[in-house]
Amino acid sequence: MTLADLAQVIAKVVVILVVPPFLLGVIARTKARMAGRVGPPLLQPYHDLRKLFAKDSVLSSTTTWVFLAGPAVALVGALVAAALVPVGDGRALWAFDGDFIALAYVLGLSRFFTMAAALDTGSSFEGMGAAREATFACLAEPAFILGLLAIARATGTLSLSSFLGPALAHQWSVAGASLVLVAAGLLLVLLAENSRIPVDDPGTHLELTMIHEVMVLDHGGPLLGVILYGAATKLFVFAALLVRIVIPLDHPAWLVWAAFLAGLVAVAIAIGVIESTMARLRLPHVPALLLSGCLFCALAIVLLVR
Amino acid sequence: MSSLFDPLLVVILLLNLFVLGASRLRAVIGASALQGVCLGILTITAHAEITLEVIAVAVVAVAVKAVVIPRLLYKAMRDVAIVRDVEPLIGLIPSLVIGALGTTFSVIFSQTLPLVAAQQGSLILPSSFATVLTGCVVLTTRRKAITQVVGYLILENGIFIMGLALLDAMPFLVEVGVLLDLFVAIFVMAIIINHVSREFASTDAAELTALKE
Amino acid sequence: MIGCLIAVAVLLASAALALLAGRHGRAPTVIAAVGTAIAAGVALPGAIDALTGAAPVELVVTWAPPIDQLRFGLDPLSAFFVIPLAVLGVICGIYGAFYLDDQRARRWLAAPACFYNVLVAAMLLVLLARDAIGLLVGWEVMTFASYFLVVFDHAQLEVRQAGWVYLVASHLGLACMLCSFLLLGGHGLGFGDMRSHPPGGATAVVAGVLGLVGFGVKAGIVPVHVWLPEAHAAAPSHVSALMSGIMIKLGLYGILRTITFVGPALPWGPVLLGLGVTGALVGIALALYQRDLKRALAYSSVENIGIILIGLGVGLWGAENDHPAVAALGMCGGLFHIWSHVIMKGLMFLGAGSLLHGAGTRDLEQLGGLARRMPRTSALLVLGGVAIAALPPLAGFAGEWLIYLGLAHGGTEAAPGSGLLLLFAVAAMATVGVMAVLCFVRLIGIGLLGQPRSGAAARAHESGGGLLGPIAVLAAAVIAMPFVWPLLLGALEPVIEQVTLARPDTAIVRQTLAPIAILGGVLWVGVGIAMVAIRRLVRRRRAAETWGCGYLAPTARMQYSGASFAEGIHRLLPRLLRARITARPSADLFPSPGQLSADRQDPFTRAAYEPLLDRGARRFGQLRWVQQGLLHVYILYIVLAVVVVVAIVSLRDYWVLP
Amino acid sequence: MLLALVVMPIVLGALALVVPWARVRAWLVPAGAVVHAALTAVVVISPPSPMFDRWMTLGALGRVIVAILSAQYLVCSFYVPGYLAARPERPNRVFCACLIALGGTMSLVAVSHHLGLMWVGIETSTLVTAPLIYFHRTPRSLEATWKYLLIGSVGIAFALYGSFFLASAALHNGLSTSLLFEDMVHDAARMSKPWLHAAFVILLVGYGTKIGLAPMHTWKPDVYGEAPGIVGALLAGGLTTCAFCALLRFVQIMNAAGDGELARSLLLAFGLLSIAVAAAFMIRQRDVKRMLAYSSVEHMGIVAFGLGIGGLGTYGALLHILSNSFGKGVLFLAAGNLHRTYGSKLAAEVSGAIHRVPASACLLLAGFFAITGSPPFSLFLSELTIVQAAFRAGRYAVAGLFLALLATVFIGMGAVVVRVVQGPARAGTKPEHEPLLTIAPALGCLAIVLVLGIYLPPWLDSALHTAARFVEMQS
Repeated sequence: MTLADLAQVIAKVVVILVVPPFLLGVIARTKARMAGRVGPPLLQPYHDLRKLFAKDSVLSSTTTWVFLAGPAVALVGALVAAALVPVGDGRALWAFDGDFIALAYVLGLSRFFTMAAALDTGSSFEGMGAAREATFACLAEPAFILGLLAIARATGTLSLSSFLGPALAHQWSVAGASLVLVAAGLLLVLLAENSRIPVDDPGTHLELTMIHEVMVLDHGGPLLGVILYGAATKLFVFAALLVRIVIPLDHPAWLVWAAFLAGLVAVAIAIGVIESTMARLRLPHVPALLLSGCLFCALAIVLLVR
Repeated sequence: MSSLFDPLLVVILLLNLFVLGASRLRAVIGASALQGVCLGILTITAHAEITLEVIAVAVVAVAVKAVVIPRLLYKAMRDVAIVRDVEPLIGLIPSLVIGALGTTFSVIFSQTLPLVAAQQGSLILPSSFATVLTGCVVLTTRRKAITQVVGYLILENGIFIMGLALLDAMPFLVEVGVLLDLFVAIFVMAIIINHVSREFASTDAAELTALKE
Repeated sequence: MIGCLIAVAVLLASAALALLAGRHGRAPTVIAAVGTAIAAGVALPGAIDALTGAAPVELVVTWAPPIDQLRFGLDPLSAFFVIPLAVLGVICGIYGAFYLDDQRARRWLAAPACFYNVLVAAMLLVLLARDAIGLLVGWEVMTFASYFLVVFDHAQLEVRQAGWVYLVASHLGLACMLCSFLLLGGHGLGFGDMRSHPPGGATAVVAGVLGLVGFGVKAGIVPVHVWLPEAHAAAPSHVSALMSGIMIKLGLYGILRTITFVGPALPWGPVLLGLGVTGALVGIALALYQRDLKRALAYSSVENIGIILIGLGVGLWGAENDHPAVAALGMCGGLFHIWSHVIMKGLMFLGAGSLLHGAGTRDLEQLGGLARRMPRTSALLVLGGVAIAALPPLAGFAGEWLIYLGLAHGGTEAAPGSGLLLLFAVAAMATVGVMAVLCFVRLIGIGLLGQPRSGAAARAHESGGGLLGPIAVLAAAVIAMPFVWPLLLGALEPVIEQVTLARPDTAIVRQTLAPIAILGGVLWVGVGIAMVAIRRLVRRRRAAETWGCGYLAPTARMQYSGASFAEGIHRLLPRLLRARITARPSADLFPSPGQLSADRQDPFTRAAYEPLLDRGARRFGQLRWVQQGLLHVYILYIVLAVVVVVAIVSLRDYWVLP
Repeated sequence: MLLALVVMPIVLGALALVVPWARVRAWLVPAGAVVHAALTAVVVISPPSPMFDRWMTLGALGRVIVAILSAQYLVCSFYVPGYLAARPERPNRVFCACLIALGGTMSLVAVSHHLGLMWVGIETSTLVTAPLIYFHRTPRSLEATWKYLLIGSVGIAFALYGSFFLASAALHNGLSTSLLFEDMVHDAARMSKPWLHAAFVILLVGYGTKIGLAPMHTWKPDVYGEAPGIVGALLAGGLTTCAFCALLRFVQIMNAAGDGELARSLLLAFGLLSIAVAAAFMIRQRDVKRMLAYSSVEHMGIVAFGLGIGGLGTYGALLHILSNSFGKGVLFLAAGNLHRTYGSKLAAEVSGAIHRVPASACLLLAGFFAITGSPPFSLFLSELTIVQAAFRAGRYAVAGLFLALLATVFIGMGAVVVRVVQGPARAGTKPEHEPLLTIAPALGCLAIVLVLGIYLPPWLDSALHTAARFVEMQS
């Protein structure tokens, strides 16, 4: 392992650990600008986190260790997932055949504990949130897997780092249409998994309409901080995937890095634009949206398998 | 094989039709008894040389079929004090028709079976089949328990006619055993009839339908 | 081999002893448990040898006619099932001794103790048998023993019905198996004869299908799974664990055997794959909204059988279309999942039993708040839940992972047609996986967490070591397995070779498993650190009520119920699979009491089997007019019989004879 | 020696008529059974020389049949004292006498090698059983007796008629008409075909009425439903066996005449019809004992089916006769106990028997599993052999139909048995005392079925095979 590689690894770790909250800041700023406000500083999320970690915590007398495990596992899951996605120069920290499936399951683990923690409080609102999260996940997951399978089939490889690379770049030239479909599908998945408009509204404070926010209603102080950080990381993961799908460059390194970071910001801005231009869907309509995501990816596969 | 043979069989056939047509119980029983007598005579006339064995079979047959069983039945009738009518499930005319058809069928069927020279053209088989069928008709279309017994008796008569055809083949013991069994069967039936009448206050077998699905 | 036969003898002897011990306190249950322990000790070494390369042995005992010969043997395929049977058998046996103990005053425990050992013995016999007769006999004894265990609480109507459904289903299954074997056994019913003289063409196909159906009933393959949820819910928990853990796997054993007899006459790969996908989707969909904890677990068994079938199916597909890598991955995945499901489902059912023991009900809506009152049981159940939702880093994941990769490899390399199907199978498995997460979050979150939903749950008490010990053992296995899988690979090779007739190259499997082991390690360490850190972060804490969003007096009844939790996904299910809900909302201005009831009966029973059987019974009922007690008519039947048959025969003679 | 087998019980029966003490009479039955069994053992082990110029001979078939009869009679007879002790109010003079005599008349069928004599045996056993059925002296039992007697007699009459046909079949080619089976088998090939065929059909229907093959089975549910359990056991286990012995003689003659094919197809048809009818009437059957009656019809059908398949099937059929006679013992005796305890035999009124009469309930359940051909009971072996024979013969369709019907029967019968045995006990039901004598015989039958299922002694097997070959004319 040469020094350059080591530098690369360190750089990636730093990016994974540092960048995510920044994306939240970008989104917030974008939304503010779209609304004609100045908006919070880009680094506001870091301040929020510091503040939250400094707080005392209030734990419900109903809760058990599961309540604490929720945030913990959520964060760990998100970080491990981040280690599996190609970052920076297009190689993940850790790549192996089928890692995209592993990624889905690791996120599944954190989902499991987030929902369990929500139910642990015995509050009907959090139960509601958990139920919605689970229900929508049932539709988002197949879309996610189908989308990545489409690319895997197209490139004939089974590891993110390898199929989000030059092979894919070639595919853009021959099967661009189906890859657009995949990108669209995965964008929908990103919005759903990170509880963004039009699926969910992180900004609202009306419990009945929320999904993710209401799930963590009872988590306060440091726990909430952990959750926010985990959520940001998860957003980072999906954003990174999307970026690598759209920009599958692999050399020169500096260009790839630049493109990657720029892409992340672009994704964040895109999310902000979507959030400020679209209204949140009524819950009964969300499944249709996610289902269409699945159909995009399925269609993409059908087109690619020829 | 005397000249008396076929006429007697014809008489038996006629008696069958009479049984099917008769509406009085006594008449039916009487007819069956008369058939028994005819069978007795047939037993003797059926054979060239008349041995003791033949005589014995004839005597026992007449005794059982023409004397003992009719008496039993008359007694049962008296004890039970039942209506003296036959009360068929289907009308007398239809049963007559069935009887006639049965007789024809018997004649046809007997043609399909090869016969030994001795029986060529004789009425033995047809009349046997016809009598058996008559017995069956009586068994299946007459309400009263007693009439069913009579029907059974006629059925046995038909079988007995068949037995005549092979009396040489049928050793004495079997013949008598057969008669004895017949007798015991009827005897037991008569006893049952009495019970039936006591339990059900009538011997209408069509009313014995407590046991069913 | 000999050891296994001795084990059978030991089990039967201990069963008899338990029966003789009769009412003497705990004697029967203890004797039975000891019997299972000894049997396991005797049986395991031989089985392990058979898996680690010892030549398969066959023992022929000349026996009384008309059987003439009893053939017993132990080859890798049998040994692969003997090992989990022995292990789970002894664990559940010990558990059962304590589980039934509180019934000692009211019930006669000799019977269940005896039947339990008979059941284990019969299953062992099924695995050892080397001819159809032995297998069928063992199979039927197994069915009856388990039936009597299922109807242990036959005072309750639903238990009786469950047992009855089970009995009928098994009997019909047995009929199919019998036909299949008789079709295959043209040259004798020994396995050797069947393998050496595979029938050709249609016979083979029919035999294969019949075998699939017959064994599939026991395995719980959709749509012949209907007995499974009923029986598993009704049975005492240690029996449910044994049945769901290993008995239904014997159905898979039978199917694999049938495959070795029928050979490639049937396209086994696609067939099993299709059945597997259907089973997995239907099973998990039905498990989602069950109200009875054990019913939900039973349906999850249906799902897992489906996943195993997917694995075996893709493996066989790979073997048929020479994709060695796919074959190895699929078969290994399927076989691994068999073992891990044995452990996980054992863990879940035993845990459910402990829950039932403590809280006295299986009804999800009556449980809740048990994580505080039964902390150990709850912790074990959470572990089991994570494992059986097939999440890393626990036992359930590895098997599915291999199957995923088998499918993915096949899907990316195969020709368009089958490739597309395999890729969609991956998507289906992904859906199943996330639905499983939902299902078990629901069971755990509603059943264990939150506030107690009933007085019974509020008064619940933790179970003793007798119950928790066996569960803990299984939990340890659940944790350890992902790390030992790579070591066990060698044991699978002979099994796979026996089924696919080709030595698999497990190199690719090994290298596929490696990252999973690492991932498991990473996750454990990460979560460990995170938990410690979090505990430090929340050192400065105070307790308060759960925030009611401004509502000041929240009660336990306001919690999200199991039904409401599943409601969202329930809407998305196809109508056939939904529960039948009859609602009478309060209509008028001043709300009157409303009503809502959900019939969660198995949709296949409701839609197909019950109507069918009812119609049949009614048809038969219409025949009763032939027997109305009229003597005349009865005699008429006889006369007609004579006349008609004589007529027929004489006409025949008239034509036939010269 | 053979004569003793027949005469001893009849004499003992006559003795029972004059014995004044009821208890002693009751005990005469097992006593007679023991003696009879001893005699049977002697003649079976060392077949004695024929008597009355070969009218009485113990052939390969007779040996098996008489052994089955005697053994089943022995086991069941011990039920009688216990049963009669439970019904002290009933006069048992005629009952015991007829019961004992029945043993003799049944053996007469088995040992007689003469057409007429065998017929006499069947007829007398019919007559002797009539009073047994009428034991309860209720209107229902009376009706049952009347129907039994009349239908039975009609059947018997046809049997006689058929015998005459057979005689004429022999007569018509000028053959000797000694009516001895040996001679007829010897001359069979040269008999007149039309007569022979007609004779076989009529005999099949006639003796089929005694066997209880559909559609001649109609008396069975009524009789088995109303007669005491022990009588049901002896009728379903013993008398049907005799009737089948009679039928087998004619099957043998047909085989000898080279018309085995015709005989087999007829038997197959009647067998399947019987199973189907039984299955139809077992579904949702309300009355436990009637259900057992239909089960008997079904098993007669199975035997007929086995004979209809022929070859290995004939062996299976004989084995099935053996197993069935004991299996029916278990069921009828257990059902009798339940009937006596609950005063009802309607499934609606009898439930939770396991709590009230555990032993009988378990016996009923075990008997159900045994009779439905579940391993490890011997009926499994016999039915398996029959099905296997059908498959070997390549008759997949009939075999499949056969299995489907058996499955239907299992469902129909099981539903009733399960409802009767299981279920909640009525409030305050204590396990009642069940006298050993009412349990042991059923247990004995069950044990025999179980043992034969696990280990069929080779000598028994070879005896059955000899009998089968004897019937099949392959010796």
